Amino acid sequence: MATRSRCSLRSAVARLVLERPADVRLLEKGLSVGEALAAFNAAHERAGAIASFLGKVRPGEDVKALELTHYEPLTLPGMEALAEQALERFALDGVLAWHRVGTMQPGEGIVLVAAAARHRRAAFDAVDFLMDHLKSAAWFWKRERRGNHSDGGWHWIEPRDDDHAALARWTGDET
Amino acid sequence: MATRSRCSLRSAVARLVLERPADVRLLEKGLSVGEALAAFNAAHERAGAIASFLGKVRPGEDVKALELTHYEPLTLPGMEALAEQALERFALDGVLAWHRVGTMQPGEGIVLVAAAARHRRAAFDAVDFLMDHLKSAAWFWKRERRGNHSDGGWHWIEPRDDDHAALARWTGDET
Amino acid sequence: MAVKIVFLGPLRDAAGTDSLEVPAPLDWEGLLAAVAPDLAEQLESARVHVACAGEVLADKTALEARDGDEVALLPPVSGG
Amino acid sequence: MAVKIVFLGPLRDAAGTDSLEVPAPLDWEGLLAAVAPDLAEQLESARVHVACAGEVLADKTALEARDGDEVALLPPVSGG
Repeated sequence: MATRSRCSLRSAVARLVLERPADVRLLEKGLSVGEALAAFNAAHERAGAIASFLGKVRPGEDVKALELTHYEPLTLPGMEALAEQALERFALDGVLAWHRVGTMQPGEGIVLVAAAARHRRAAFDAVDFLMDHLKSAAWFWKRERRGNHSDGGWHWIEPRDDDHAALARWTGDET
Repeated sequence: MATRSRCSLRSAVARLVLERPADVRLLEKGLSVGEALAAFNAAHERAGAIASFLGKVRPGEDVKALELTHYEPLTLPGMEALAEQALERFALDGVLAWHRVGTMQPGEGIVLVAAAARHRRAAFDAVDFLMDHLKSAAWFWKRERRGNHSDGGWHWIEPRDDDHAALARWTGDET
Repeated sequence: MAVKIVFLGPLRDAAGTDSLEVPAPLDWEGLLAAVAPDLAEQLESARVHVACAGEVLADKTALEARDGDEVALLPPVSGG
Repeated sequence: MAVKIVFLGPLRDAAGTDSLEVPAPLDWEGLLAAVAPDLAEQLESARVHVACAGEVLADKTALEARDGDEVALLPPVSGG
Protein backbone atom coordinates (compact mmCIF):
# COMPACT_ATOMS: atom_id res chain seq x y z
CA MET A 1 0.00 0.00 0.00
CA ALA A 2 2.97 2.28 -0.57
CA THR A 3 1.10 4.36 -3.11
CA ARG A 4 -1.41 5.55 -0.52
CA SER A 5 -0.81 9.16 0.40
CA ARG A 6 -1.88 10.59 3.71
CA CYS A 7 -4.17 13.55 3.46
CA SER A 8 -7.12 14.98 5.27
CA LEU A 9 -10.54 16.01 4.07
CA ARG A 10 -12.87 18.50 5.63
CA SER A 11 -16.36 17.09 5.72
CA ALA A 12 -19.04 19.55 4.76
CA VAL A 13 -21.55 17.55 6.78
CA ALA A 14 -19.76 17.15 10.06
CA ARG A 15 -17.03 19.80 10.06
CA LEU A 16 -14.61 17.16 11.27
CA VAL A 17 -11.18 16.75 9.70
CA LEU A 18 -10.30 13.08 9.32
CA GLU A 19 -6.87 11.66 8.55
CA ARG A 20 -6.74 9.32 5.59
CA PRO A 21 -6.29 6.46 5.08
CA ALA A 22 -6.25 5.90 8.87
CA ASP A 23 -7.80 8.14 11.51
CA VAL A 24 -6.72 6.89 14.94
CA ARG A 25 -7.59 8.78 18.10
CA LEU A 26 -7.54 8.48 21.86
CA LEU A 27 -10.29 10.65 23.27
CA GLU A 28 -10.41 12.10 26.76
CA LYS A 29 -14.01 13.21 26.24
CA GLY A 30 -17.29 12.11 24.63
CA LEU A 31 -17.36 10.26 21.36
CA SER A 32 -20.08 11.35 18.92
CA VAL A 33 -20.91 8.38 16.73
CA GLY A 34 -23.21 10.26 14.34
CA GLU A 35 -20.72 13.03 13.68
CA ALA A 36 -17.81 10.61 13.32
CA LEU A 37 -19.59 8.31 10.86
CA ALA A 38 -21.00 11.20 8.83
CA ALA A 39 -17.45 12.54 8.46
CA PHE A 40 -16.02 9.10 7.68
CA ASN A 41 -18.71 8.53 5.07
CA ALA A 42 -17.97 11.91 3.48
CA ALA A 43 -14.21 11.27 3.57
CA HIS A 44 -14.68 8.02 1.67
CA GLU A 45 -17.26 9.02 -0.85
CA ARG A 46 -16.01 6.58 -3.47
CA ALA A 47 -16.12 3.52 -1.21
CA GLY A 48 -19.09 1.26 -1.87
CA ALA A 49 -19.13 -0.28 1.60
CA ILE A 50 -18.76 1.16 5.09
CA ALA A 51 -18.92 -1.08 8.16
CA SER A 52 -18.73 0.18 11.72
CA PHE A 53 -18.81 -0.96 15.30
CA LEU A 54 -19.56 1.06 18.42
CA GLY A 55 -18.87 -0.38 21.85
CA LYS A 56 -20.62 1.28 24.79
CA VAL A 57 -20.45 1.07 28.56
CA ARG A 58 -23.11 -1.46 29.47
CA PRO A 59 -25.40 -0.53 32.32
CA GLY A 60 -26.50 -3.05 34.87
CA GLU A 61 -25.09 -5.01 37.77
CA ASP A 62 -24.89 -1.89 39.81
CA VAL A 63 -22.21 -0.26 37.63
CA LYS A 64 -21.96 3.47 38.24
CA ALA A 65 -18.87 4.31 36.17
CA LEU A 66 -16.10 2.76 34.11
CA GLU A 67 -12.51 3.97 34.20
CA LEU A 68 -10.13 3.10 31.42
CA THR A 69 -6.41 3.58 31.93
CA HIS A 70 -3.74 3.01 29.32
CA TYR A 71 0.03 3.29 28.85
CA GLU A 72 0.47 6.25 26.56
CA PRO A 73 3.85 5.29 24.99
CA LEU A 74 2.28 2.05 23.73
CA THR A 75 -1.40 2.75 23.19
CA LEU A 76 -1.51 5.20 20.30
CA PRO A 77 1.48 3.68 18.43
CA GLY A 78 -0.16 0.28 18.94
CA MET A 79 -3.49 1.46 17.55
CA GLU A 80 -1.76 3.13 14.61
CA ALA A 81 0.23 0.00 13.82
CA LEU A 82 -2.97 -2.04 14.01
CA ALA A 83 -4.72 0.33 11.60
CA GLU A 84 -1.80 -0.04 9.18
CA GLN A 85 -2.04 -3.82 9.48
CA ALA A 86 -5.73 -3.66 8.60
CA LEU A 87 -4.98 -1.46 5.58
CA GLU A 88 -2.39 -3.95 4.35
CA ARG A 89 -4.42 -7.03 5.11
CA PHE A 90 -7.76 -6.01 3.58
CA ALA A 91 -8.65 -4.13 0.40
CA LEU A 92 -9.67 -0.90 2.13
CA ASP A 93 -10.08 2.74 1.24
CA GLY A 94 -9.66 3.76 4.86
CA VAL A 95 -10.20 3.00 8.53
CA LEU A 96 -11.20 4.89 11.64
CA ALA A 97 -10.31 3.73 15.16
CA TRP A 98 -11.28 5.91 18.10
CA HIS A 99 -10.97 4.88 21.72
CA ARG A 100 -12.05 6.64 24.87
CA VAL A 101 -9.85 6.78 27.96
CA GLY A 102 -10.69 8.13 31.39
CA THR A 103 -13.96 7.84 33.29
CA MET A 104 -17.23 7.05 31.50
CA GLN A 105 -20.86 6.63 32.47
CA PRO A 106 -23.10 3.71 31.41
CA GLY A 107 -24.41 4.31 27.86
CA GLU A 108 -21.34 6.29 26.74
CA GLY A 109 -19.27 5.07 23.77
CA ILE A 110 -15.91 3.45 24.55
CA VAL A 111 -14.73 2.46 21.10
CA LEU A 112 -15.71 3.27 17.53
CA VAL A 113 -14.19 1.44 14.58
CA ALA A 114 -15.11 1.89 10.92
CA ALA A 115 -13.77 0.63 7.61
CA ALA A 116 -14.46 1.83 4.08
CA ALA A 117 -13.91 -0.54 1.18
CA ARG A 118 -15.02 -1.31 -2.31
CA HIS A 119 -16.73 -4.48 -1.14
CA ARG A 120 -18.73 -5.42 1.92
CA ARG A 121 -16.71 -8.44 3.01
CA ALA A 122 -13.45 -6.44 3.26
CA ALA A 123 -15.13 -3.67 5.28
CA PHE A 124 -16.76 -6.18 7.63
CA ASP A 125 -13.66 -8.29 8.12
CA ALA A 126 -11.51 -5.22 8.80
CA VAL A 127 -13.84 -3.98 11.56
CA ASP A 128 -13.96 -7.45 13.08
CA PHE A 129 -10.16 -7.75 12.91
CA LEU A 130 -9.65 -4.31 14.45
CA MET A 131 -12.06 -5.02 17.31
CA ASP A 132 -10.51 -8.41 18.08
CA HIS A 133 -7.05 -6.90 18.23
CA LEU A 134 -7.90 -3.59 19.92
CA LYS A 135 -9.57 -5.24 22.88
CA SER A 136 -6.92 -7.85 23.45
CA ALA A 137 -3.69 -6.13 22.52
CA ALA A 138 -4.05 -2.37 22.94
CA TRP A 139 -3.03 -2.16 26.62
CA PHE A 140 -6.20 -0.84 28.20
CA TRP A 141 -7.14 -1.66 31.76
CA LYS A 142 -10.69 -1.18 32.96
CA ARG A 143 -12.20 -0.87 36.37
CA GLU A 144 -15.80 -0.31 37.39
CA ARG A 145 -17.25 1.60 40.27
CA ARG A 146 -20.13 -0.40 41.77
CA GLY A 147 -22.66 0.29 44.47
CA ASN A 148 -23.12 3.43 46.51
CA HIS A 149 -20.35 5.70 47.64
CA SER A 150 -20.52 4.41 51.19
CA ASP A 151 -20.24 0.68 50.51
CA GLY A 152 -19.15 0.60 46.85
CA GLY A 153 -15.74 0.82 45.26
CA TRP A 154 -13.64 0.27 42.18
CA HIS A 155 -13.23 -3.26 40.81
CA TRP A 156 -10.77 -4.28 38.09
CA ILE A 157 -12.23 -6.13 35.13
CA GLU A 158 -10.40 -9.39 34.59
CA PRO A 159 -9.11 -10.52 31.18
CA ARG A 160 -11.56 -12.74 29.33
CA ASP A 161 -10.53 -16.06 27.89
CA ASP A 162 -12.67 -15.69 24.78
CA ASP A 163 -10.64 -12.66 23.68
CA HIS A 164 -7.83 -15.11 23.12
CA ALA A 165 -10.19 -17.36 21.21
CA ALA A 166 -11.18 -14.39 19.05
CA LEU A 167 -7.55 -13.63 18.28
CA ALA A 168 -6.88 -17.23 17.38
CA ARG A 169 -9.33 -16.84 14.47
CA TRP A 170 -6.86 -14.55 12.71
CA THR A 171 -3.57 -16.30 13.32
CA GLY A 172 -4.23 -19.27 11.03
CA ASP A 173 -3.53 -17.35 7.84
CA GLU A 174 -0.89 -15.01 9.23
CA THR A 175 1.99 -17.45 8.91
CA MET B 1 -39.33 -12.74 21.76
CA ALA B 2 -43.02 -12.45 22.54
CA THR B 3 -42.37 -10.17 25.48
CA ARG B 4 -40.88 -7.47 23.28
CA SER B 5 -43.26 -4.58 22.95
CA ARG B 6 -43.17 -2.18 20.02
CA CYS B 7 -42.65 1.41 20.95
CA SER B 8 -40.88 4.44 19.62
CA LEU B 9 -38.41 6.81 21.17
CA ARG B 10 -37.67 10.37 20.21
CA SER B 11 -33.92 10.91 20.07
CA ALA B 12 -32.79 14.17 21.61
CA VAL B 13 -29.70 14.07 19.42
CA ALA B 14 -31.17 13.48 16.02
CA ARG B 15 -34.83 14.36 16.38
CA LEU B 16 -35.70 11.16 14.57
CA VAL B 17 -38.38 8.81 15.85
CA LEU B 18 -37.31 5.19 15.48
CA GLU B 19 -39.53 2.16 15.80
CA ARG B 20 -38.35 -0.44 18.28
CA PRO B 21 -37.28 -3.18 18.22
CA ALA B 22 -37.23 -2.98 14.39
CA ASP B 23 -37.14 0.18 12.29
CA VAL B 24 -37.63 -0.78 8.63
CA ARG B 25 -37.98 1.84 5.90
CA LEU B 26 -38.05 2.25 2.15
CA LEU B 27 -36.81 5.74 1.33
CA GLU B 28 -37.59 7.67 -1.83
CA LYS B 29 -34.99 10.29 -0.93
CA GLY B 30 -31.53 10.67 0.63
CA LEU B 31 -30.39 8.54 3.52
CA SER B 32 -28.45 10.38 6.23
CA VAL B 33 -26.18 7.86 7.88
CA GLY B 34 -24.97 10.17 10.68
CA GLU B 35 -28.47 11.15 11.72
CA ALA B 36 -29.77 7.58 11.48
CA LEU B 37 -26.98 6.06 13.55
CA ALA B 38 -27.07 8.82 16.16
CA ALA B 39 -30.79 8.14 16.60
CA PHE B 40 -30.29 4.36 16.64
CA ASN B 41 -27.55 4.72 19.22
CA ALA B 42 -29.77 6.93 21.39
CA ALA B 43 -32.73 4.55 21.00
CA HIS B 44 -30.60 1.65 22.29
CA GLU B 45 -28.72 3.33 25.09
CA ARG B 46 -28.49 0.15 27.12
CA ALA B 47 -26.98 -1.98 24.33
CA GLY B 48 -23.25 -2.52 24.72
CA ALA B 49 -22.64 -3.17 21.02
CA ILE B 50 -23.84 -1.50 17.83
CA ALA B 51 -22.75 -2.73 14.42
CA SER B 52 -23.72 -1.09 11.16
CA PHE B 53 -23.27 -1.36 7.43
CA LEU B 54 -23.77 1.30 4.77
CA GLY B 55 -23.80 0.37 1.10
CA LYS B 56 -23.28 3.21 -1.37
CA VAL B 57 -23.51 3.65 -5.13
CA ARG B 58 -19.97 2.99 -6.33
CA PRO B 59 -18.59 5.46 -8.84
CA GLY B 60 -16.52 4.32 -11.78
CA GLU B 61 -16.93 2.47 -15.03
CA ASP B 62 -18.73 5.42 -16.49
CA VAL B 63 -21.74 5.05 -14.19
CA LYS B 64 -23.84 8.22 -14.09
CA ALA B 65 -26.83 7.01 -12.09
CA LEU B 66 -28.37 3.95 -10.50
CA GLU B 67 -32.08 3.19 -10.53
CA LEU B 68 -33.58 0.76 -8.09
CA THR B 69 -37.06 -0.61 -8.69
CA HIS B 70 -38.97 -2.89 -6.39
CA TYR B 71 -42.35 -4.61 -6.10
CA GLU B 72 -44.11 -2.76 -3.32
CA PRO B 73 -46.49 -5.54 -2.17
CA LEU B 74 -43.45 -7.72 -1.44
CA THR B 75 -40.57 -5.42 -0.54
CA LEU B 76 -41.56 -3.81 2.74
CA PRO B 77 -43.29 -6.93 4.15
CA GLY B 78 -40.21 -8.90 3.09
CA MET B 79 -37.86 -6.51 4.87
CA GLU B 80 -40.04 -6.49 7.97
CA ALA B 81 -40.17 -10.29 8.07
CA LEU B 82 -36.39 -10.39 7.67
CA ALA B 83 -35.91 -7.94 10.56
CA GLU B 84 -38.15 -10.15 12.72
CA GLN B 85 -36.08 -13.19 11.75
CA ALA B 86 -32.92 -11.38 12.83
CA LEU B 87 -34.53 -10.44 16.17
CA GLU B 88 -35.48 -14.05 16.79
CA ARG B 89 -32.21 -15.53 15.59
CA PHE B 90 -29.74 -13.29 17.43
CA ALA B 91 -29.73 -11.87 20.96
CA LEU B 92 -30.55 -8.30 19.90
CA ASP B 93 -31.95 -5.17 21.48
CA GLY B 94 -33.00 -3.85 18.08
CA VAL B 95 -32.35 -3.54 14.37
CA LEU B 96 -32.58 -0.85 11.72
CA ALA B 97 -32.95 -1.64 8.00
CA TRP B 98 -33.34 1.23 5.58
CA HIS B 99 -33.28 0.88 1.81
CA ARG B 100 -33.38 3.49 -0.89
CA VAL B 101 -35.49 3.10 -4.02
CA GLY B 102 -35.59 5.30 -7.11
CA THR B 103 -32.71 7.03 -8.85
CA MET B 104 -29.41 7.66 -7.06
CA GLN B 105 -26.08 9.29 -7.91
CA PRO B 106 -22.65 7.72 -7.28
CA GLY B 107 -21.64 8.23 -3.62
CA GLU B 108 -25.22 8.17 -2.31
CA GLY B 109 -26.27 5.56 0.22
CA ILE B 110 -28.43 2.65 -0.97
CA VAL B 111 -28.79 0.60 2.17
CA LEU B 112 -28.16 1.10 5.87
CA VAL B 113 -28.42 -1.75 8.35
CA ALA B 114 -27.65 -1.60 12.07
CA ALA B 115 -28.02 -3.96 15.00
CA ALA B 116 -27.85 -3.25 18.73
CA ALA B 117 -27.00 -6.06 21.11
CA ARG B 118 -25.48 -6.81 24.44
CA HIS B 119 -22.47 -8.43 22.81
CA ARG B 120 -20.45 -7.67 19.72
CA ARG B 121 -20.73 -11.03 17.99
CA ALA B 122 -24.55 -10.92 17.93
CA ALA B 123 -24.60 -7.35 16.56
CA PHE B 124 -22.05 -8.23 13.88
CA ASP B 125 -23.71 -11.46 12.84
CA ALA B 126 -27.12 -9.80 12.64
CA VAL B 127 -25.87 -7.08 10.28
CA ASP B 128 -24.12 -9.68 8.14
CA PHE B 129 -27.26 -11.84 8.08
CA LEU B 130 -29.49 -8.89 7.17
CA MET B 131 -27.19 -7.77 4.37
CA ASP B 132 -26.89 -11.25 2.90
CA HIS B 133 -30.64 -11.68 2.85
CA LEU B 134 -31.64 -8.14 1.86
CA LYS B 135 -29.53 -8.16 -1.27
CA SER B 136 -30.55 -11.58 -2.42
CA ALA B 137 -34.16 -11.89 -1.39
CA ALA B 138 -35.74 -8.46 -1.11
CA TRP B 139 -36.88 -8.11 -4.72
CA PHE B 140 -34.88 -5.13 -5.87
CA TRP B 141 -33.83 -4.70 -9.48
CA LYS B 142 -31.06 -2.29 -10.38
CA ARG B 143 -30.06 -0.64 -13.59
CA GLU B 144 -27.26 1.81 -14.30
CA ARG B 145 -27.08 4.68 -16.71
CA ARG B 146 -23.68 4.70 -18.36
CA GLY B 147 -21.91 7.04 -20.77
CA ASN B 148 -23.21 10.31 -22.19
CA HIS B 149 -26.80 11.05 -23.03
CA SER B 150 -26.16 10.68 -26.75
CA ASP B 151 -24.51 7.25 -26.73
CA GLY B 152 -25.26 6.01 -23.23
CA GLY B 153 -28.25 4.22 -21.81
CA TRP B 154 -29.68 2.12 -19.00
CA HIS B 155 -28.22 -1.34 -18.35
CA TRP B 156 -29.68 -3.93 -15.99
CA ILE B 157 -27.35 -5.33 -13.36
CA GLU B 158 -27.30 -9.11 -13.49
CA PRO B 159 -27.71 -11.34 -10.45
CA ARG B 160 -24.41 -12.39 -8.90
CA ASP B 161 -23.60 -15.99 -8.15
CA ASP B 162 -21.80 -15.19 -4.91
CA ASP B 163 -25.00 -13.82 -3.39
CA HIS B 164 -26.23 -17.38 -3.46
CA ALA B 165 -22.96 -18.51 -1.87
CA ALA B 166 -23.45 -15.89 0.85
CA LEU B 167 -26.96 -17.17 1.56
CA ALA B 168 -25.73 -20.74 1.74
CA ARG B 169 -23.62 -19.74 4.78
CA TRP B 170 -26.80 -19.30 6.82
CA THR B 171 -28.84 -22.30 5.78
CA GLY B 172 -26.72 -24.92 7.58
CA ASP B 173 -28.16 -24.15 11.00
CA GLU B 174 -31.64 -23.22 9.92
CA THR B 175 -32.95 -26.76 9.81
CA MET C 1 -60.49 -7.90 -17.11
CA ALA C 2 -59.99 -9.02 -13.52
CA VAL C 3 -56.41 -10.29 -13.09
CA LYS C 4 -53.52 -7.85 -13.44
CA ILE C 5 -50.17 -9.24 -14.61
CA VAL C 6 -47.25 -7.04 -13.49
CA PHE C 7 -43.85 -7.17 -15.22
CA LEU C 8 -40.84 -6.30 -13.08
CA GLY C 9 -37.21 -5.37 -13.65
CA PRO C 10 -35.81 -6.54 -16.99
CA LEU C 11 -39.07 -8.38 -17.78
CA ARG C 12 -40.75 -4.98 -18.07
CA ASP C 13 -38.44 -4.11 -20.96
CA ALA C 14 -39.08 -7.50 -22.56
CA ALA C 15 -42.85 -7.07 -22.24
CA GLY C 16 -42.77 -3.46 -23.43
CA THR C 17 -45.33 -2.59 -20.74
CA ASP C 18 -45.71 -2.35 -16.97
CA SER C 19 -48.75 -4.54 -16.74
CA LEU C 20 -51.50 -6.36 -18.57
CA GLU C 21 -55.08 -7.14 -17.58
CA VAL C 22 -56.56 -10.54 -18.37
CA PRO C 23 -59.84 -12.28 -17.47
CA ALA C 24 -60.07 -14.24 -14.21
CA PRO C 25 -59.39 -16.96 -13.28
CA LEU C 26 -55.79 -17.34 -14.46
CA ASP C 27 -53.72 -20.51 -14.11
CA TRP C 28 -50.14 -21.28 -15.21
CA GLU C 29 -51.14 -22.35 -18.72
CA GLY C 30 -53.29 -19.25 -19.04
CA LEU C 31 -50.38 -17.05 -17.94
CA LEU C 32 -48.00 -18.58 -20.49
CA ALA C 33 -50.62 -18.05 -23.20
CA ALA C 34 -51.29 -14.44 -22.12
CA VAL C 35 -47.70 -13.23 -22.66
CA ALA C 36 -45.47 -13.10 -25.75
CA PRO C 37 -43.69 -16.38 -26.65
CA ASP C 38 -40.21 -15.10 -25.65
CA LEU C 39 -41.58 -14.01 -22.26
CA ALA C 40 -43.31 -17.36 -21.80
CA GLU C 41 -39.95 -19.01 -22.38
CA GLN C 42 -38.31 -16.84 -19.69
CA LEU C 43 -41.19 -17.59 -17.30
CA GLU C 44 -40.48 -21.29 -17.60
CA SER C 45 -36.94 -20.74 -16.32
CA ALA C 46 -36.48 -21.71 -12.67
CA ARG C 47 -34.90 -18.30 -12.00
CA VAL C 48 -38.15 -16.39 -12.59
CA HIS C 49 -40.56 -16.40 -9.65
CA VAL C 50 -44.27 -15.62 -9.62
CA ALA C 51 -46.17 -13.84 -6.87
CA CYS C 52 -49.95 -13.88 -6.57
CA ALA C 53 -51.85 -11.54 -4.23
CA GLY C 54 -48.63 -10.52 -2.45
CA GLU C 55 -47.27 -14.04 -1.91
CA VAL C 56 -44.38 -15.60 -3.82
CA LEU C 57 -45.49 -19.02 -5.03
CA ALA C 58 -43.37 -21.98 -3.98
CA ASP C 59 -44.66 -23.78 -7.11
CA LYS C 60 -45.53 -21.25 -9.78
CA THR C 61 -47.19 -23.88 -11.97
CA ALA C 62 -49.84 -24.13 -9.22
CA LEU C 63 -50.95 -20.55 -9.95
CA GLU C 64 -54.67 -19.99 -9.38
CA ALA C 65 -55.32 -16.25 -9.67
CA ARG C 66 -58.85 -15.09 -8.94
CA ASP C 67 -60.81 -11.95 -9.66
CA GLY C 68 -58.92 -8.91 -8.28
CA ASP C 69 -55.61 -10.69 -7.79
CA GLU C 70 -52.34 -9.17 -8.96
CA VAL C 71 -49.86 -11.61 -10.51
CA ALA C 72 -46.25 -10.35 -10.45
CA LEU C 73 -43.52 -11.82 -12.63
CA LEU C 74 -40.25 -11.58 -10.69
CA PRO C 75 -36.94 -12.01 -12.52
CA PRO C 76 -33.81 -12.69 -10.41
CA VAL C 77 -32.83 -9.71 -8.25
CA SER C 78 -29.70 -7.79 -9.14
CA GLY C 79 -26.34 -8.45 -7.52
CA GLY C 80 -23.71 -5.80 -6.77
CA MET D 1 17.90 7.58 39.80
CA ALA D 2 17.85 7.02 36.08
CA VAL D 3 15.37 4.24 35.25
CA LYS D 4 11.67 4.80 35.90
CA ILE D 5 9.53 1.73 36.65
CA VAL D 6 5.84 2.33 35.84
CA PHE D 7 3.07 0.21 37.36
CA LEU D 8 -0.09 -0.17 35.29
CA GLY D 9 -3.66 -1.31 35.86
CA PRO D 10 -4.11 -3.59 38.86
CA LEU D 11 -0.33 -3.66 39.44
CA ARG D 12 -0.55 -0.01 40.43
CA ASP D 13 -2.84 -0.96 43.32
CA ALA D 14 -0.51 -3.80 44.29
CA ALA D 15 2.53 -1.48 44.23
CA GLY D 16 0.70 1.30 46.05
CA THR D 17 2.34 3.82 43.71
CA ASP D 18 2.34 4.92 40.06
CA SER D 19 6.08 4.62 39.55
CA LEU D 20 9.45 4.10 41.13
CA GLU D 21 12.88 5.43 40.20
CA VAL D 22 15.90 3.13 40.40
CA PRO D 23 19.55 3.48 39.35
CA ALA D 24 20.55 2.52 35.79
CA PRO D 25 21.28 0.06 34.36
CA LEU D 26 18.41 -2.27 35.26
CA ASP D 27 18.19 -5.93 34.22
CA TRP D 28 15.56 -8.61 35.01
CA GLU D 29 17.14 -9.65 38.30
CA GLY D 30 17.46 -5.99 39.29
CA LEU D 31 13.78 -5.39 38.47
CA LEU D 32 12.63 -8.35 40.59
CA ALA D 33 14.77 -7.09 43.48
CA ALA D 34 13.50 -3.50 43.13
CA VAL D 35 9.82 -4.38 43.70
CA ALA D 36 7.99 -5.94 46.64
CA PRO D 37 8.11 -9.77 46.82
CA ASP D 38 4.41 -10.25 45.93
CA LEU D 39 4.88 -8.01 42.88
CA ALA D 40 8.02 -9.91 41.88
CA GLU D 41 5.97 -13.08 41.99
CA GLN D 42 3.32 -11.56 39.69
CA LEU D 43 6.06 -10.32 37.33
CA GLU D 44 7.32 -13.86 36.90
CA SER D 45 3.92 -14.93 35.58
CA ALA D 46 3.79 -15.32 31.80
CA ARG D 47 0.69 -13.09 31.71
CA VAL D 48 2.56 -9.95 32.78
CA HIS D 49 4.52 -8.22 30.01
CA VAL D 50 7.33 -5.71 30.31
CA ALA D 51 7.94 -2.75 28.02
CA CYS D 52 11.22 -0.86 27.88
CA ALA D 53 11.57 2.51 26.14
CA GLY D 54 8.19 2.11 24.43
CA GLU D 55 8.73 -1.45 23.17
CA VAL D 56 7.10 -4.57 24.61
CA LEU D 57 9.85 -7.13 25.21
CA ALA D 58 9.43 -10.52 23.53
CA ASP D 59 11.60 -11.95 26.33
CA LYS D 60 11.24 -9.87 29.47
CA THR D 61 14.11 -11.68 31.20
CA ALA D 62 16.40 -10.06 28.58
CA LEU D 63 15.58 -6.60 30.02
CA GLU D 64 18.51 -4.15 29.74
CA ALA D 65 17.19 -0.71 30.72
CA ARG D 66 19.64 2.16 30.40
CA ASP D 67 19.80 5.66 31.80
CA GLY D 68 16.60 7.56 30.91
CA ASP D 69 14.58 4.47 29.95
CA GLU D 70 11.07 3.91 31.21
CA VAL D 71 10.22 0.32 32.18
CA ALA D 72 6.48 -0.41 32.19
CA LEU D 73 4.95 -3.43 33.93
CA LEU D 74 1.90 -4.49 31.94
CA PRO D 75 -0.64 -6.84 33.50
CA PRO D 76 -3.12 -8.61 31.19
CA VAL D 77 -5.56 -6.17 29.58
CA SER D 78 -9.19 -6.27 30.65
CA GLY D 79 -11.84 -8.19 28.75
CA GLY D 80 -15.44 -7.19 28.39
